[in-house]
Amino acid sequence: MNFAALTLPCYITVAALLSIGLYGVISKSNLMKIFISLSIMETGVNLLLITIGHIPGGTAPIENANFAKYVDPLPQALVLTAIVIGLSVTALAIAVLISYYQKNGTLEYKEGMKW
Amino acid sequence: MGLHNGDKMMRYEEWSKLARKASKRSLWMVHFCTGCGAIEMPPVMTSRYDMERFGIAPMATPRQADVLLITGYLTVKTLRRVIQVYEQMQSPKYVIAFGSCTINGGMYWDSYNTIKHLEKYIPVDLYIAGCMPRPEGIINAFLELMKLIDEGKARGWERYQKYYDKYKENQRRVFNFEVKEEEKEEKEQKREKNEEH
Amino acid sequence: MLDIIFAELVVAAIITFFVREKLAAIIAFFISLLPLLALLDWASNYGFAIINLGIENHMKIYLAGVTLHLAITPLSWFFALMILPLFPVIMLYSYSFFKENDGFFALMLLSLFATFGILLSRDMLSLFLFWEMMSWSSFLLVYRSKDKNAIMSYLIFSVFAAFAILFGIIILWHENSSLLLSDILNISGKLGFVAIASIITGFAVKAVIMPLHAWAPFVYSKCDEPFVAFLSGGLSKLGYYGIFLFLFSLKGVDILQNYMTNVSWNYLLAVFGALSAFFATLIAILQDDLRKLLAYSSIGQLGYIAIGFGIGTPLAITGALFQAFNHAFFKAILFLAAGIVAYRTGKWKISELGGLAYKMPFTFMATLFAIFALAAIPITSGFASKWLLYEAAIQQKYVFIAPIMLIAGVGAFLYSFRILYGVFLGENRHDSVEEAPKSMIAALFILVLPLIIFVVFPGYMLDLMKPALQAAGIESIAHTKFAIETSLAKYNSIAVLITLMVAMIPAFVIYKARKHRVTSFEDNYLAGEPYELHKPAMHAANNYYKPLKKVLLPYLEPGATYYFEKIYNGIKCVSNAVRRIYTGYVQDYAIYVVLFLLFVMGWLIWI
Amino acid sequence: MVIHPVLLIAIPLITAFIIPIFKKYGAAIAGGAIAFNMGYAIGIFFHVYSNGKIYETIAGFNPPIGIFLAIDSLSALLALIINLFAFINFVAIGKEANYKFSMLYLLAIAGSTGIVITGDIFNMFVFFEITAVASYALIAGKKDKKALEGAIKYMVLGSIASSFILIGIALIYSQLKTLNIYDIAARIASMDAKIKWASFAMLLTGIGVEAEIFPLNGWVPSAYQGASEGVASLLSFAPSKAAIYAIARLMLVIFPFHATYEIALWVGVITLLIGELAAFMQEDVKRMLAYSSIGQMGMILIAFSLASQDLKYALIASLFLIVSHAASKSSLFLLSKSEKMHGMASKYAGIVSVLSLIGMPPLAGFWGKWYLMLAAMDEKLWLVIILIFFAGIVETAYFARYLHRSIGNDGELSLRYKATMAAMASFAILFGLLPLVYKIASLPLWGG
Amino acid sequence: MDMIGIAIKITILIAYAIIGTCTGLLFMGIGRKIVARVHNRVGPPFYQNFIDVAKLLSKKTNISHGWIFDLALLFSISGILLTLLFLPIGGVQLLSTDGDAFLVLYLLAIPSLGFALGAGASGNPNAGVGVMRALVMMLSYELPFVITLIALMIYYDTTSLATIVRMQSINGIKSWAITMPPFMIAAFAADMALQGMLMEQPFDIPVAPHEIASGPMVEFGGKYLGSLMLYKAIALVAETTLFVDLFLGGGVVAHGNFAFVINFIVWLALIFLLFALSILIAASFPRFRIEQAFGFYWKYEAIIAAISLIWVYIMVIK
Repeated sequence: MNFAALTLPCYITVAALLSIGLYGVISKSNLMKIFISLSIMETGVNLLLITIGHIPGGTAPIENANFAKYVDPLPQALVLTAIVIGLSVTALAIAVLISYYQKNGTLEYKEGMKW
Repeated sequence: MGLHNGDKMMRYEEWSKLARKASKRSLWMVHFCTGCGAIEMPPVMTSRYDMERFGIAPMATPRQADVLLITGYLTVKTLRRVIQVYEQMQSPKYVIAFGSCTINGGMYWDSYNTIKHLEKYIPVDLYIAGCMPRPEGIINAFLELMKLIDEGKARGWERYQKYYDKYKENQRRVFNFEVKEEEKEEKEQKREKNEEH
Repeated sequence: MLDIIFAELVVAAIITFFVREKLAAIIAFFISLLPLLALLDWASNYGFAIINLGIENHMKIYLAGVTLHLAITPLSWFFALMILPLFPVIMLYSYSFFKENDGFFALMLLSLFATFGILLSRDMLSLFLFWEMMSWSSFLLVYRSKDKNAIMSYLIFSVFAAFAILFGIIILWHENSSLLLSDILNISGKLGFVAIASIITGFAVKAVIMPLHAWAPFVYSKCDEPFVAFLSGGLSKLGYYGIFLFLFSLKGVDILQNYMTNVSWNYLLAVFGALSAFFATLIAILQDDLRKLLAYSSIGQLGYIAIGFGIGTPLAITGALFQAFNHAFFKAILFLAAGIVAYRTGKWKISELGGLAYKMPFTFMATLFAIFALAAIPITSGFASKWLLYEAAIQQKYVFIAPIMLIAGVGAFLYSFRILYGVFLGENRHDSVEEAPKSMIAALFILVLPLIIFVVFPGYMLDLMKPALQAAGIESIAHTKFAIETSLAKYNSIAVLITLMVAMIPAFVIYKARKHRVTSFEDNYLAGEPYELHKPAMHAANNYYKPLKKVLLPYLEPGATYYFEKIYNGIKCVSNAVRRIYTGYVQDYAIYVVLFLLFVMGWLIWI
Repeated sequence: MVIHPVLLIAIPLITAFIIPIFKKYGAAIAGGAIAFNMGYAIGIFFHVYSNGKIYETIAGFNPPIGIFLAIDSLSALLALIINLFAFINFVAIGKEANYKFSMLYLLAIAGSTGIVITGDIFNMFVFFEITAVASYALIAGKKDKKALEGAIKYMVLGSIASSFILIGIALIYSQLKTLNIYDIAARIASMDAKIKWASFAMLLTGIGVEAEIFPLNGWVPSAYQGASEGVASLLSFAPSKAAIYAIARLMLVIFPFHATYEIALWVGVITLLIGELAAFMQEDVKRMLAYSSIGQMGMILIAFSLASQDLKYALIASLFLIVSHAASKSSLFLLSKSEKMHGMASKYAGIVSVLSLIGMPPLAGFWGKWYLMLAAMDEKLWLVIILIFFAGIVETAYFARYLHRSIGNDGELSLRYKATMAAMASFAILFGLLPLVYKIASLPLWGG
Repeated sequence: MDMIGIAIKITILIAYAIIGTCTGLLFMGIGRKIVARVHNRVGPPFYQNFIDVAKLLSKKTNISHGWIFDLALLFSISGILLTLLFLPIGGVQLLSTDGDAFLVLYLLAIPSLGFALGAGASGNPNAGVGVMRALVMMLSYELPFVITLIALMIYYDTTSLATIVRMQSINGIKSWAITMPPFMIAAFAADMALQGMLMEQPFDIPVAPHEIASGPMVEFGGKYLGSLMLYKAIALVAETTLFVDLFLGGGVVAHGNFAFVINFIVWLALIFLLFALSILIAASFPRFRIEQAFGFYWKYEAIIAAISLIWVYIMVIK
């Protein structure tokens, strides 16, 4: 396993997704948009995991007759876990945002506690 | 504040002769300078007449003084102070009254507010007549007082002790002081307590 | 025996926390006598001979994985003799001082525990441990005052002192790989210098040497008097114990001198001592709060001890120890007496007090004795100590320190008289005040005793400190029972006292020759004015040294407290700037995260 | 005694999911579970104390393939602290804990304990997420503006952090094809340098957000300020301690290099300074305590970074600091419910906590500072020593102010609440007097 | 020492106490005469002060303000006698070998403190103010005085007055300290300090009769005032003797049998000269304010004294 085996487009996508996500978090003031950006970041990370586990030409890691070359199954398992976690975080975030909206009447982030 | 009295009068004769001599040559005076006669005091003290050659020195407080020099008229207000100063002096003590005002009121004889006869309120040993007397008169009075002391005749302070109640009554009268019975008793007790040794 | 005493102290501290105040005082009184018994036991077993207990005689305590070594030495014996008697006296005094038991006695017993521990420590860790126990147990007593300045300044300065000592200790530990005090000698050079200097600085905080004194006026003026009596009388001596221990017993002087031979570091200590003696005295003169006055006076008097240690000759050290001993007692008396005054009248301002001498004659007498000792009047032992210090300064030809010491001695007259006049003499302002309770009076007069004993026999005091000095390699100065002799002059206490007695005869003859009459206070010469008219203006104690104030205040105005406040405000500004980092915007925080990531990556990958 | 460390995670986790069924008795059940966990943690602690390390494999797979739990002295102590204080804290919270709260509380405990005892890096990530999600919910549970804001800040930063952790794990996995910490540690040298450092940076940043290191701790003041007292107290001893433990594993086991040590050391020093200075001017008590926590975490980080240089004193120091900080800070956070300290127990708790944090012997905080000094002295880090002293004085100053401000009698805290505070503070004394921490720190660590 | 020796010594002590008292009173009388002559007056007879004391002690009434007030009488006389006996007088060592200059300085404080106690006990505000002024004056003049004292001490490397006198008297007048340039400066500063010590004008601020009714003495009369006059008389002798001992070799010019007679006369002459000088200054100057006096001593005088001290220090170091 080495660098050369990695597929370049995937990495570019990963970098793009992460950058977009971070940019969104940093630049947006609408909380909903921030959390969407966070989801985008997560997607990027998940893609990274998949890409790492990917072997060019490998099949899905399902036990069958000719499984001479299959992709690493562990990252996929990890991604599944990560997706679940991401989902729960997003769900919780939305719940919190609803409360936030009810209290403040807006989803724009206002400075509150500081210094 | 009647402190100086004594039913048993101390007798001046018991003093030794030396004490009298010393006392006579060292008359320290406190001068009560509210009257106009005070202007005569500086010449007496300074080089023209120089009373220090007789051992007479001005003192700042009655505790240190032997002679109370009253320079001129007294009002009701100042009389109270004079009496207090006199009572704070330590016996043997002498009073020299200065000028006509202290004898009979002088030019203020018809004032409602001045004291005409000082003798009524405190025992005066010596008067200096005149309105106002010259410094020579003052020096002369001191010399006279010395003579009286030497002869044992200057005993105004004993008189004040002996007739304390009378003096007090006179004083009260002039101060329009209504004396209640209890207060009188109180004073009496205080006097007994502070009786001289 | 020691472990039993330690255990009893802790147990008693816990018990006294819960019982009623009178019972607590009684328990505390008897328990605080125990360490004194231990001292006597040691003295009777070993005499005053120089016995440096071997390592096998150490008592060991195991605590959180470390071992503490404890043993008694001549030096700690002498200092214990100085400090420990204060405790039973304070307990006796507090028997009637406190209305309710809110932990005072328990904390005092803890302080006693820590004091005893400090004096017995034979390794640096246990010294530091007990030192800090002392710090916090005394802090809790300060905490009872509920005064912001007192609490903050005491805690901050204590911790500063602790860190300074800790810094020195870890350097010594690192260089010697041992914490035992007996191993400290193997250090030299820059590190040794830094270590010793830092430790001395740390102890100087508790020894209230200017400019590290800034906490003392606040604390001394706000806490309970019995505690302040210990603070000024006892705790400051522990600071000097530390300085003595590290400078002389452990030869820190040589370490300092070996590093830089052309600078006299000792002299620096003496200069700081002289400055605190001088300035504290001048400030004390201008105070109106009785406790603040005593606080500054404490600083000034303790400065003399620093001068003595700074001069560092046997003569000076003897004088300094003597002064420390005297100060422990007379300053305790003064603070306790101030406590009595407040206990009876509830007032602290000198200008509001007055005329208590005839109401509380015994308190007045004890105070008078203490003030004689403070002002070094040769009828108390206060003179001998100051005399030794003056002699030492002249012997060393310290032309800067000697005049300052002497003029500070004169300044002491000024503020002593302010106490006497403002509080005890002058106008009688308190008609219904009574003499203090018997236990308080007894406490005061117990403390007066040593001042009298050691003026008659100053030689005994030198005998007492001889083992401590010899253990530190300092020769003791020539003396007999009554006389002390130096290379410069001789002081014979008995000649002074007997001549005074004889000279009293003519005075007494004059006094008795003529009878006198006692007059009332109202009968005062006020240019003939009646007393009633002058009543509010009768007492001259208000703004007493006004002319002096006018002259001196411009020079004293920006005091050490001012600069410490500046530092404090500087940190406040930095703090305000720093917390702007937390802008409150989550976006900014996200930027920080990314920047941090890039920073770490950059550091690791490219550097 | 049968030692199954997995129970430490399993019991609270299972209980958490049972609770919604018994809504009414939820809190009681949770209490029972936490009490059991505490007892079990104590048992495990003393087992490790006397017998050494414990390993347990899960579901029969042996490492490096299977997931396994490993408990050495460090983990045992942290597990003990987390569960012990969790129980006391839960008692203090008392009736405020409804079944939802109890569930989340149990999850947070399970997650924190999991981080501490797991031997698998991805497992650690999962536990991090469990802890974090539970914490978000707990903070937001107070449902006022401040709480929500704190929760949102925590969530945003936490999500970024989880992404970074995952990237870090992914990078390591891409090179070594393993997630077992042992395995990674053994083969770390074979990694490509750049990826090694990149993964370290990612992991440090990710875990650092939870471990409150500067400048990743933007959420800390707001979250602590917004959360209720019980939650703030929980945050101060469970997730942050677990996270700092994770960094310690990172430093001590996976990346024991000089470069990482230097980074961690200076980040720790800066965190310490910034935290203490920011706390200096703080008017709000909880916010001040939060900043103070940041400072303390910086100090712990310094201790761990020194420990990675194989200095035994540093490890002892870090453990003492953790114990002291957990005991004191949680007690002080509970105390922040009332403006003033009133009554003996609460005064005692407040003063002892403050004294321990300042470093007064013989409390635990003193030993932490003492051994930290010794360790720093061994490395001749003069600047660090002086900065720690400076920070200590700043800390003293604001705690002194705090102590002065909390004099008074006008508060109302129940006796149980005060007793729990006092119990927490007592551990600062207990650990300071007993040689437990000293002894356990000298046992060998796993992977070390 | 045998009994006869002790008896002789006691006799000498008593003799010196009486001589000191009489000399003081005599000098005060002569001082008044001198002032009078300066004022172009005749003045009182020279024995006037004996009369004054006799009169005061024979007063019939003596008013006290309580037992603390009485301490003034007891301490002032006993303290000042004590001080006098610890000074070398005309080269005669009474008790001065048992103490030194510091002891003398502090012994001087005993009568002052007793006096101040009595004044304070009277409760008179004037007395309080007077004592305050006296104490501030003390603080003022002590600074130049102690600096010159220390200059002498480090030069002779002793603190003992007896030794200072002995070393100055080795060659008679030639070895007096005042013959050396630094000590001339010092002597000037010390003489100004002496002016303050004697409370003569321009430094009679504490007793200022016209401002505060003679200050501390305001409530003193009769035997109390008499004892204070005695105290002042002895203090005059003691303080001038201290100066003579320090700078003028204690008045010692001759050695050998019966030399003490000559020395005694020289001592008497010297203290009289000092006192006369101080009286002449007093007669020709008005009174300072207290701040002015403080400034005078702490600025100019202290600098003058410090110059002499530094000079001496450099001499000694070389």
